[in-house]
Amino acid sequence: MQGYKVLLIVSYKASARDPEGETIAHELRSLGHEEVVSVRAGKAFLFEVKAGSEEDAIESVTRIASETKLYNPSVHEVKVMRVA
Amino acid sequence: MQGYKVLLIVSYKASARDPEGETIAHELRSLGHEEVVSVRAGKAFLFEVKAGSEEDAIESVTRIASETKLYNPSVHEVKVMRVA
Amino acid sequence: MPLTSFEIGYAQEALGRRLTREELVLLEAEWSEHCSYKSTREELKRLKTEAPLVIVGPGRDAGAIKLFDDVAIIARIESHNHPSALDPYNGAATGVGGIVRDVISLGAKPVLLADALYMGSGRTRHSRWLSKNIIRGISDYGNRLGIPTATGLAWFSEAYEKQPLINVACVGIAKPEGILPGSVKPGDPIIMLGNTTGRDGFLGSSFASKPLDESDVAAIQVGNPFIEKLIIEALTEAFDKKLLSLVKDLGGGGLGTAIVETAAQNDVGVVIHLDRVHLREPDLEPFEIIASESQERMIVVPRNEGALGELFSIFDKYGLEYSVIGYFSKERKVKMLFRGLPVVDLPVGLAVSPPKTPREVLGREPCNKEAPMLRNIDLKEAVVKVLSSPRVSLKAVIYEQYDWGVGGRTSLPPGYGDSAVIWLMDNTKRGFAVAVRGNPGYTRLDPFVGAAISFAEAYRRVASVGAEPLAALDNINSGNPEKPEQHYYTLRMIEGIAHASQALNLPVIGGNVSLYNEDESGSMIDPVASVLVIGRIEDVTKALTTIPIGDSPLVLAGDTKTELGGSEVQRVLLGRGYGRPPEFKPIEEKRLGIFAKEVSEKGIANAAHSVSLGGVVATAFKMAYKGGVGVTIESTAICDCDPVEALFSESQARILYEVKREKLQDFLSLAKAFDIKAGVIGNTLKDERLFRLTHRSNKIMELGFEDVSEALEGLENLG
Amino acid sequence: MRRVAIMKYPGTNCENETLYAVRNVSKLDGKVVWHPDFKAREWDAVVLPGGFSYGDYGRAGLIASWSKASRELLNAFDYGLPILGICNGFQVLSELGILPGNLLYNASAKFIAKWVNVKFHNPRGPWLSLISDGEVLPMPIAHAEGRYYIDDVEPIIGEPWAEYLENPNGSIQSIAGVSRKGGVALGIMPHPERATFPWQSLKYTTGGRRIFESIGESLRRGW
Ligand SMILES: Nc1ncnc2c1ncn2[C@@H]1O[C@H](COP(=O)(O)OP(=O)(O)O)[C@@H](O)[C@H]1O
Ligand SMILES: [Mg+2]
Repeated sequence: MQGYKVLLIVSYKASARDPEGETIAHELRSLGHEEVVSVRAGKAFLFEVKAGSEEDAIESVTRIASETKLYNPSVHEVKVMRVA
Repeated sequence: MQGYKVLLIVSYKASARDPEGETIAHELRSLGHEEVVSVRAGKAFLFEVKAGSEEDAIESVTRIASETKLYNPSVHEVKVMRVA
Repeated sequence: MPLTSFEIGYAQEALGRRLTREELVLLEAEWSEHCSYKSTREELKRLKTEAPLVIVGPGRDAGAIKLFDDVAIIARIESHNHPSALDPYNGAATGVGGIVRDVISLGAKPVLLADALYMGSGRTRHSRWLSKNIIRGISDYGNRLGIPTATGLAWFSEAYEKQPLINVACVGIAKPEGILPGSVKPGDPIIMLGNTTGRDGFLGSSFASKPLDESDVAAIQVGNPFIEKLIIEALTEAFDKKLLSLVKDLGGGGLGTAIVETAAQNDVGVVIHLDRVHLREPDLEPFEIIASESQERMIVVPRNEGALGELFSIFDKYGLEYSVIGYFSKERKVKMLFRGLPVVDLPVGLAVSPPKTPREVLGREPCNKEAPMLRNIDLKEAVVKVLSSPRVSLKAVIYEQYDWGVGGRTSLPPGYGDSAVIWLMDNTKRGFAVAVRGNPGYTRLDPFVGAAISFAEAYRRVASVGAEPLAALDNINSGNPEKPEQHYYTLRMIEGIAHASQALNLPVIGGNVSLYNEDESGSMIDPVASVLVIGRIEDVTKALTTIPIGDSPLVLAGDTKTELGGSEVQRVLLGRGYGRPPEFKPIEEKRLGIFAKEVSEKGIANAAHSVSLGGVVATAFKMAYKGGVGVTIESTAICDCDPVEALFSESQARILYEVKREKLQDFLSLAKAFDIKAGVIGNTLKDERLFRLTHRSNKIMELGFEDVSEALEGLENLG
Repeated sequence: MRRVAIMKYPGTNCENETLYAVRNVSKLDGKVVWHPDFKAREWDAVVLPGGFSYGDYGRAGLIASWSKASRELLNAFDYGLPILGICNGFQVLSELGILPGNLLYNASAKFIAKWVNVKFHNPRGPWLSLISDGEVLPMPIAHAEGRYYIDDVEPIIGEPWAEYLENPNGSIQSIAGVSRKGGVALGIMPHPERATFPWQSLKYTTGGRRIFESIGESLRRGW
């Protein structure tokens, strides 16, 4: 068993609104950062988990997040990824 | 100019502590998820920016984030990465 | 839910042609239970809605009364039950958003939020997840608006494990002459203000009019309190400058419903260009624009043409989006066009009059299964169990997440008084009091009496701080109207509210009915009526808190009978309620109310607490614990009966006072003058932090603060 | 009469009660000013009141610090205009670097609204002139991001500063408020404007009143 770092990102589904991201994008553009097309805001959870392999680590974070309701599948989308 | 997606993750430095992450890790372990070594909580901002290349996109998000203080180097850690 | 074939046939026959897709969608929303109240409309006529100080009764976005000659109160209550079951955070948050928009629609400044939450046991992960997110949703939205959430109630039971009930209310103030007439005339332009219209929240209101189904998630809406705050700011400025004649929230049913209702109320027609609405997704179809329930949108109508420019510059100042989407017309028709082509052309009258929906009711007398006797029980255990019931234990974990003090007006914050007392902050000491109550334990056993008691309890809580009750609002939460045995509860609760409003002589200025609260197996939640009462207080500095100071007599005002039906002690010891709820006693309540006002004006008591859940013992112990003082109680002084009955009886029309020692005689004579039974039942202590019960002077129980602190603070692990 | 600006950003919430206190307790000529219209030279003092500027999106106070009012504030700080930031106002001032340190998410990860006791150390300057050293004043807090953090507290406790008697949010050294320039620029998380009249508080204490009395007196005496 080894320690792996796994990043879990929870944000609203694309079909839902994202007041935080929309406000930030709007204010950034009005500050002159025209290159910003959009911002979606979300929560990031950086896990360190013990696992047998990278796949196992990702699998286990995905499972924990859904079992413990770190996100709500009816409104959120999640991304799970390995980080260095 | 093309649209690129760049992810910016802002979390507290270890010196500033991260009570939310600590609480979540603690709860998860007490629910039986012993494999969780630690959790760090933070904010994720998924940018879509217009740029000439991937490097430019990352560069521009990094610059915007630091100019506008989307993170504060005295208390935050930041990660910038390209996503698909 | 989709129109029935009978309803479609009815409409097509009236029109002599087929309905367009847009018309179908519009009627589907407009004729839904949520918007048309088709199952309860007739019964709701029984409520007392008139009184000299009522300015606006039920029917508009909110009701209004005169608080003082120069101050009006505007209020509204609404449920957000269905969305909150799937997305507790946004469901609760958008509930707050909607209720606030309703209140500003009358030209008011919102100054108070109240919430009545009926949530799961807290024993399953799912119910904890729901409660936590519901509370966070209200907190995040209400706090960002800068409106204090300063009173509420929180009930917990398995009946709400998956289907919580979220009732939220907003109270605003205005000058009586500042209340918007809400009238429009042909030719008036219609402006849509606020958020863009999108596919989110499509047909949410008909979704609230049928049993839950996971496939409805498309209706989930994310609230944007920041935009709403800007809308409040902009409209407040526009109200001050008298630029508006009508403001209406786009709530359930979206643009279509708001437009149709406004036209009907004003006896005019309307022409809308759907392609002028500012959109989130450019490819929205006309039927989607009509029915979208995107949040934070309103329609506003300027007072006159000349006001337009100034209005737009206010909206621009706050960075709000708006579009001029049409105008009111003479011909009493709802016309909607898309890129020049007509898509809706309906007589206004037809649009607001669904055909009668026959509903059957299965009359079922309250199930009066008598309770097993509760005598010779372990008193200590019973007391600790009652105090640790989440319904009874302290609620700080909830209200400390709410910004109860923003605005600087909160004179009695949550946890410190029977109602929230709000100071007007107008160089006087005037204010108002608000309490909201509901008891599903009673309504489950007897919906009529249970609803009347909710009314009485809210009334009493307003009175006990020293305010004069002036008006009420009610929120009925119940089951499926298509099932006769469930619809029975709905109708009986409405009758209970009607009876209480007549008997207590208090007008009902608004309300809300939420039906179809059943789970996927078709079983109904515990039905409940939340009642909110508003009262007037001349001098907020005289408002009585629930916090005793110690070393003073405890006096119970009101008569105690052996009424344990549906009580908390039954629930915690027997697992459920049995028998009949306590008697509803309107004459006693009214008398007690006037007495309570005198007590506060004369300044002869330190503290007052309406007696309810858990009876005298729970009420007294909670007061003492919060005040950090001990208490002793003699059970026979409450009632010469078995101590269990004396201590835990939930008889109505009772207030427990800590009376100023030197004013005891004055207090007792005043009670006598009012023909109110009142007697010293014990004392608060100064240095001993303990709870002691005696029966004929024999000690029957003693507990230290440390023995109950875990019980009373048990909710802490909920948040 | 001396003039006090009460700064309003989109999402500011506490401007009305702050104005009420400035007018009725400080007895000064207060006015709410929309942020882009703020010109420091027109005022004798400025208060940044509480609320959720720009929804607190990103981080409390962050987006407000992008406002063009910021240049005015930085300038005003340089020439010594009395500046008070309450709650969200404190967050804005710390984002601007006018006040040192950072306000992080509460240790409980929740919004907290409750009465606390606040002890004032080395009170000096226009906002604290009538408060004595070590005096404890009760006031409510209401914030989600109030956990004060700074690497080195030494420079802070040399200036006027405020301390929670019971730390509600995990602030380092229980810091509730900090100042610079001997208290000319002050930021506090608790809300004095909600503790200014006896009937705003259950215990009939008026812990916040002293701050409004101080600024009134200081300006009249010619700060
Ligand atoms: N959902 C809620 N929102 C706001 N305040 C609440 C809520 N639930 C309870 N409270 C407040 O908590 C306090 C205690 O509530 P409760 O235990 O129901 O009544 P009691 O006053 O009899 O102790 C009251 O001031 C009430 O207004
Ligand atoms: Mg509404």
